[in-house]
Amino acid sequence: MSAISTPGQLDLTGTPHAPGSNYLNHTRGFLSWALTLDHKRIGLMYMVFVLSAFFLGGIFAMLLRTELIARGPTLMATKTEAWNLYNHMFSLHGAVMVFLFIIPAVPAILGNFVLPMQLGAKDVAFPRLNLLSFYIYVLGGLFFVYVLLSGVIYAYTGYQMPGGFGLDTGWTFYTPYSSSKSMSGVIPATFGAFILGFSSILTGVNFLASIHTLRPKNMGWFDMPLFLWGLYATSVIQILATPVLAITLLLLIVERWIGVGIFDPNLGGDPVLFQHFFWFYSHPAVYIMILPAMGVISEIIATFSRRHIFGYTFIAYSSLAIALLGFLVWGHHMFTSGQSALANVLFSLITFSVAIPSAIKVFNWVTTMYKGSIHLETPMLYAIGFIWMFSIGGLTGLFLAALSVDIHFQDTYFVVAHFHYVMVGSMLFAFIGGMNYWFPKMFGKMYNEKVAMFAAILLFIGFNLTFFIQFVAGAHGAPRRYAEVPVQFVSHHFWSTIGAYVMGVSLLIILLNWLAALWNGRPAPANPWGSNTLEWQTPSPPPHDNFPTSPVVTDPYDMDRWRFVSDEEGWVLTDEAKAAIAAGTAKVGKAH
Amino acid sequence: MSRAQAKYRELVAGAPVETTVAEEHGHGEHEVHAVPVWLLAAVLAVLLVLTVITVLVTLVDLGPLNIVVALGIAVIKSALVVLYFMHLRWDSPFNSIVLLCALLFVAIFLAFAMIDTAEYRPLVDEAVKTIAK
Amino acid sequence: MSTLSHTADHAHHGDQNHDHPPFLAHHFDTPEQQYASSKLGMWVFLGTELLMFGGLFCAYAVYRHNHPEVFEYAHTYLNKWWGAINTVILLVSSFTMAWAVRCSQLGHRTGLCVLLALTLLGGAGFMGIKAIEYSDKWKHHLFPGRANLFNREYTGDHKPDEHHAHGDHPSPAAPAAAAAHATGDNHATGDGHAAAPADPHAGSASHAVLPPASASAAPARALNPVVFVDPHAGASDAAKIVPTSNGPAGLAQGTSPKRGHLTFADLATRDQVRVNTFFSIYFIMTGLHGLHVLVGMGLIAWVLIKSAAGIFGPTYYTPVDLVGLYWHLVDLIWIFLFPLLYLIH
Amino acid sequence: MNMFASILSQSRNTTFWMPEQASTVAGEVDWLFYFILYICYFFFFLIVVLMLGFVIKYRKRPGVPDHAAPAGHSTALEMLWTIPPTLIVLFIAYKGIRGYMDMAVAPPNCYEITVKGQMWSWSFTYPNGATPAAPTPENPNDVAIPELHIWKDQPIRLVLESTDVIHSFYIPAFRLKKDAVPGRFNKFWFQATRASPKDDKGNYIGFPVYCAEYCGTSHSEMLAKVIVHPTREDFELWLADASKWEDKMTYQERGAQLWSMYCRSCHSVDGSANTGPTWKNLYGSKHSFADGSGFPYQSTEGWTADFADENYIRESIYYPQRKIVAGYPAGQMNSFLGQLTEEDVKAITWYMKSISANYTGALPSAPPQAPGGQPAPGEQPQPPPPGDSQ
Repeated sequence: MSAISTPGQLDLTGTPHAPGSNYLNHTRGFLSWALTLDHKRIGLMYMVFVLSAFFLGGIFAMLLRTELIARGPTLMATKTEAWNLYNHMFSLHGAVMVFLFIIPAVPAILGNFVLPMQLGAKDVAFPRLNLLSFYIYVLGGLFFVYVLLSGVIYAYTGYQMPGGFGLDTGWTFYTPYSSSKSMSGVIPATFGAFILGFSSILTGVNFLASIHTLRPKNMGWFDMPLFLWGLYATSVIQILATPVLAITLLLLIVERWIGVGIFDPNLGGDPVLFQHFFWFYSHPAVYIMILPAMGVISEIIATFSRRHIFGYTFIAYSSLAIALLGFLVWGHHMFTSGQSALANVLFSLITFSVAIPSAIKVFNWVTTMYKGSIHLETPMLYAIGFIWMFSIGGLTGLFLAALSVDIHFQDTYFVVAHFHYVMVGSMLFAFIGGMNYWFPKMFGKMYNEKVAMFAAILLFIGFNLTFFIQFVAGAHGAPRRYAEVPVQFVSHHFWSTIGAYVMGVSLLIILLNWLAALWNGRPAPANPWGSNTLEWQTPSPPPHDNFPTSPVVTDPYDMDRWRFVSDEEGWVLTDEAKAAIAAGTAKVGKAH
Repeated sequence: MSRAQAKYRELVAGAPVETTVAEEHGHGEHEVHAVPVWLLAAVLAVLLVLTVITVLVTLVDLGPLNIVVALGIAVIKSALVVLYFMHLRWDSPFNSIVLLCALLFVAIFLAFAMIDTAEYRPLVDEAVKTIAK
Repeated sequence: MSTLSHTADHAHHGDQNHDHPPFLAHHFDTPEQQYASSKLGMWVFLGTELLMFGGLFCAYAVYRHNHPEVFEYAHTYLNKWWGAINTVILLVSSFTMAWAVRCSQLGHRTGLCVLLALTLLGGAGFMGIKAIEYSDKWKHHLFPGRANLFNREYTGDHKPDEHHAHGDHPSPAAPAAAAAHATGDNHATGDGHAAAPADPHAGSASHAVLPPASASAAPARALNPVVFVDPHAGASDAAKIVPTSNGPAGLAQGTSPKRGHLTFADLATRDQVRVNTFFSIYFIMTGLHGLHVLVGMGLIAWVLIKSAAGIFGPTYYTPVDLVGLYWHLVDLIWIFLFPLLYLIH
Repeated sequence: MNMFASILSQSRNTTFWMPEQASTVAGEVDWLFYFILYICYFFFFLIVVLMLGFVIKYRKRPGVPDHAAPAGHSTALEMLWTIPPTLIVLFIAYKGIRGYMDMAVAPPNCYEITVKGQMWSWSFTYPNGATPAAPTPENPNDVAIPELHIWKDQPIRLVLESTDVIHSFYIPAFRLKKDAVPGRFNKFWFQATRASPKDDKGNYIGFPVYCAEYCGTSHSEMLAKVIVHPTREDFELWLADASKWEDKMTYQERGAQLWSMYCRSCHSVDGSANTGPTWKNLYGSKHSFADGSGFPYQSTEGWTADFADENYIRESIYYPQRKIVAGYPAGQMNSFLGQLTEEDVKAITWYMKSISANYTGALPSAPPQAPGGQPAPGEQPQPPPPGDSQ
């Protein structure tokens, strides 16, 4: 790890202290990582665990898609076994992906690593809380490991571990199936999700407090990078929604355990009330997944178009608007549940309002590219892919918000395709794009650009093959969560499964490419992309305290301050920018 | 000094000077606001009186107003606790926003869930009456 | 476009901060910044707590709105005087906590320690009374969930209405008398249940338990698997569900609940099987609240130990302040729980 | 590539996007669907063409210095892509709500059918009180698919109930779906506009019905069909015939039918493992119970069973939680009290006998004389099976 010696990238006042020392190597040993309070190290530890969860969820996805490749039992000998396997796989896939991957991925990995540096700060506001939330995350993850193991043990030995085996309720845990019928490990799984919720809450508290109190004096709210706006809006949702998930899951646990009768109709309870409880969290959770991803895309598009982001304030406000409106629309998951007509109408109307801020963002991104100077490097490919995916995912949301059309589409593959376009297509593309964007900063190494671009294109093809056809199947009425493929949908599912395999292969290539870069990538310059946010004003990888010299706060999208020198040196400040710093006249202020 | 602080000064005029200790650290913006004991005690007294009223009022049947009165008193009590015991009156306004936001979202959650369950209640009652025949 | 100073102030290095006090974390520039961050973080955390309890209040509100008689009947099993005493205890401990914060701000070490100890004592008192109440419910099989006396699957030998909390029925008895009753003859000390004269309808003063032998209807009831109770069913059917201690009157449908004197018999049959849910809600709400009290007591003890070392003063009292906020939140929630659970009428 | 061909070439009345239309609301739903679809096409192609156009036109060319335009912001432009989309979505919302109100408000003269969902089958009860059996599938290993019969141009109201978990009754051709939630009656109505076509043999081809709310292991086999008769007369003929299905069967045939309607999702009849014990050789067996006890079994009802006999089977159907067979979890089975009559239970018992090696006696050879009649009270179990092979 020697990137700090890359010369010339920062011609600022002061010199880096202890050359060669960075956050990866300034202390050594297991405990220096396990007990670290450094947000960058915590981010990397999150990365290891979150990517492991992603890998696991991906395996589940491959298994369930394989089960659907043809009619009849595919992976198992008998129908009952095959159906049970499928039901467990889709439930675990959903639960692991949602709670352990999508929700923490961008905030906990990229947010943790980047947020303090974009603020020019040394750490998040509460570093101990940050480490605690990491360990809470690991603890919650262990419960899911337990659920998985109990399922495997039951399948092979027939031994039932305490709490049930596997998970076959779907990630939504609808009562009364989850509370009184399912024999699977509902209690360990929901308790795991309950714990993960606290990890999410603590991260939200930490980020919100950091953005409020650690901003430099001369960085106003509207001088912040849009990634921070995305994280801020995400934190607001995490803080306001996640506690309700916690109490919901707690009530579900006691309902199943001792039968308290709040959700169980046999005891006078109301199963639809559970859906209100669940979706009050879980719909805003969708925006926990997508808002930070949108922030990443704003950064990437501005950087690689070499152009100031268009309509900064509109993008910033639209993040907040999405966060707040996202709380008022949960009932659109319940249009067919027997929810009252009044609630249906209200929720449908409000749901449409979320479309507007989302549309504003997309148009602003596209307009940013207009008359830019577009560098088609890997992160930019992902950003383009993101806009494609998000356009499809967002626009198909219109069908599902329209009350009469949604009655037809509810719980079909149309919904499955829609939310995969948003949560996987968009969010995953933003996440991998962001990983590629900040990878040089994290590890001080450059990955193989050609391989990365090839994998990006392959992932794009695989994804669209997998999920676009599901819109067609869903429109024709293919119900979701069906272990047996209805006859008329056999070919849809066949191609969808092929697409899933393509996705799997491309994700493996991406992972191997990163590992290869860690092994023998060329050293990364401090600013390989020419971005003007503060984290690029420090060596790659950064020193323990983030900045050897105080970074200069300017408009985060003032790309003209940087010029490209060479692959080795990356982008350096222009002479004008240096002169402005020396003269104390570097531009600060409104980003638009 | 903010307006709230100024009002507070008026309120405690005559109280010992120790209520405000200027920070020697930093940029001198931060001051310690120690709430005088008499004010805390007064708040406690009001809270206790309100508690007694809450209990006594159950002896009178006000019909549908029962719950309104009970919750009204609870809201007043909690407001006193928040404003004085929790210092929110003199605190950063953003902390008040945080609290109000939390309450607002609780209200949204409650309102939607209750409107909806009340609306579909007849379907449930019908089932309870009919099933098991 | 301003062109003022432009380096990130707090990016300075730890090594430059000669005046960094020991309590100031390296990534903060000033104690004010650290204090404001901590306070904001605490308020945000309190907001999440409110939302979490908000979920429970929502469950409560929906259930009470749908089954008002159930609540009106079941709450008579709670002793409102214990609830009132606990309210007073928590309010007083909140006061001592607020005073303790003041002492820490002014650097009054002794006062701080004494007041924190008093607060801790208040918490212990609260939990003690809660334990009395819980053990009383336990004794009478008013458990949460399936084991509850009112649950369809209940197999024990207790009966509705055989035990009433004291003083909850408006009666000529003066509140003071009832209060005396509550303190003097409480359930934890009262081991004389079995010995007390068995009069299930005796009203507020009696809390006797019928001898098990009289519970002959219990087995048939426990075995009845019918999902819904038919209010129009004949007496013999309903008897499987409803303990017969009330006689035929226990099956009266459409009897309008007599306010304040609601007995099990007054409930519609379909509501009788829902009474257990009140206790579930009661136990979950007060249980979660009690858990918060315990956590708060732990935090106060921790702050007390640090206070004794004398590290708090005008420049640094954040932990006391934050623990205080947490303690007041616990108080806040109880302020709502008390009328909602104990004072239904 | 017949895999693609089958996606593209849909049957007569379907399009690439939507299935056939067979109800009064389908046209309105499809209109809105296509309206939104064209809006989506427009915006998607606008965004993608612009984006890709910009990527090509403004891409960084080697050797040419960066040439980005200065910071941009245009309130007019922001308004342009805020206000028209707002108007469009408001219009869509309005149309969606209008369409929904048409679905929600039933006309007064509805014909009401009760739909009962349970894990994992549907059953339909008509106003005459009959619950017709599902047609026996040609292949005995296939799931019997129950049929909902209605007739064309008649408003039908379905009352949905569930005995266990949430199910959802979904008819794609009608564009309708509603959850069957335990503890309540959800209702919806429709009016079919197209009679079901017939196949070569003259049998109706029904419109498919799916369970659309995940409900456990065999969720994907919880299927049904809607048969739309062309006229009311045709429907009444069918109903009169179908209402008497029990009369035409021997006890064991009727028991087999009931098994496939209510029991097959948990109890196999070929010995294979499932949620509950298999029925093969169950009658006359002497299994042990989860609490460690076994036969002879003294019931609280006052009788004693030396083996799994009539009384024991009846109790297991009406009060399934009293005794749990060893190796199976408690709480899985709901009581069928009130759902299966004593006569039904008798039929099921005969069916169990017919598939048990422990029973070697004779089986009824003709339908019982007094169908639906109450059994004589206190009917004694059959003589113990010879051999008592367990």
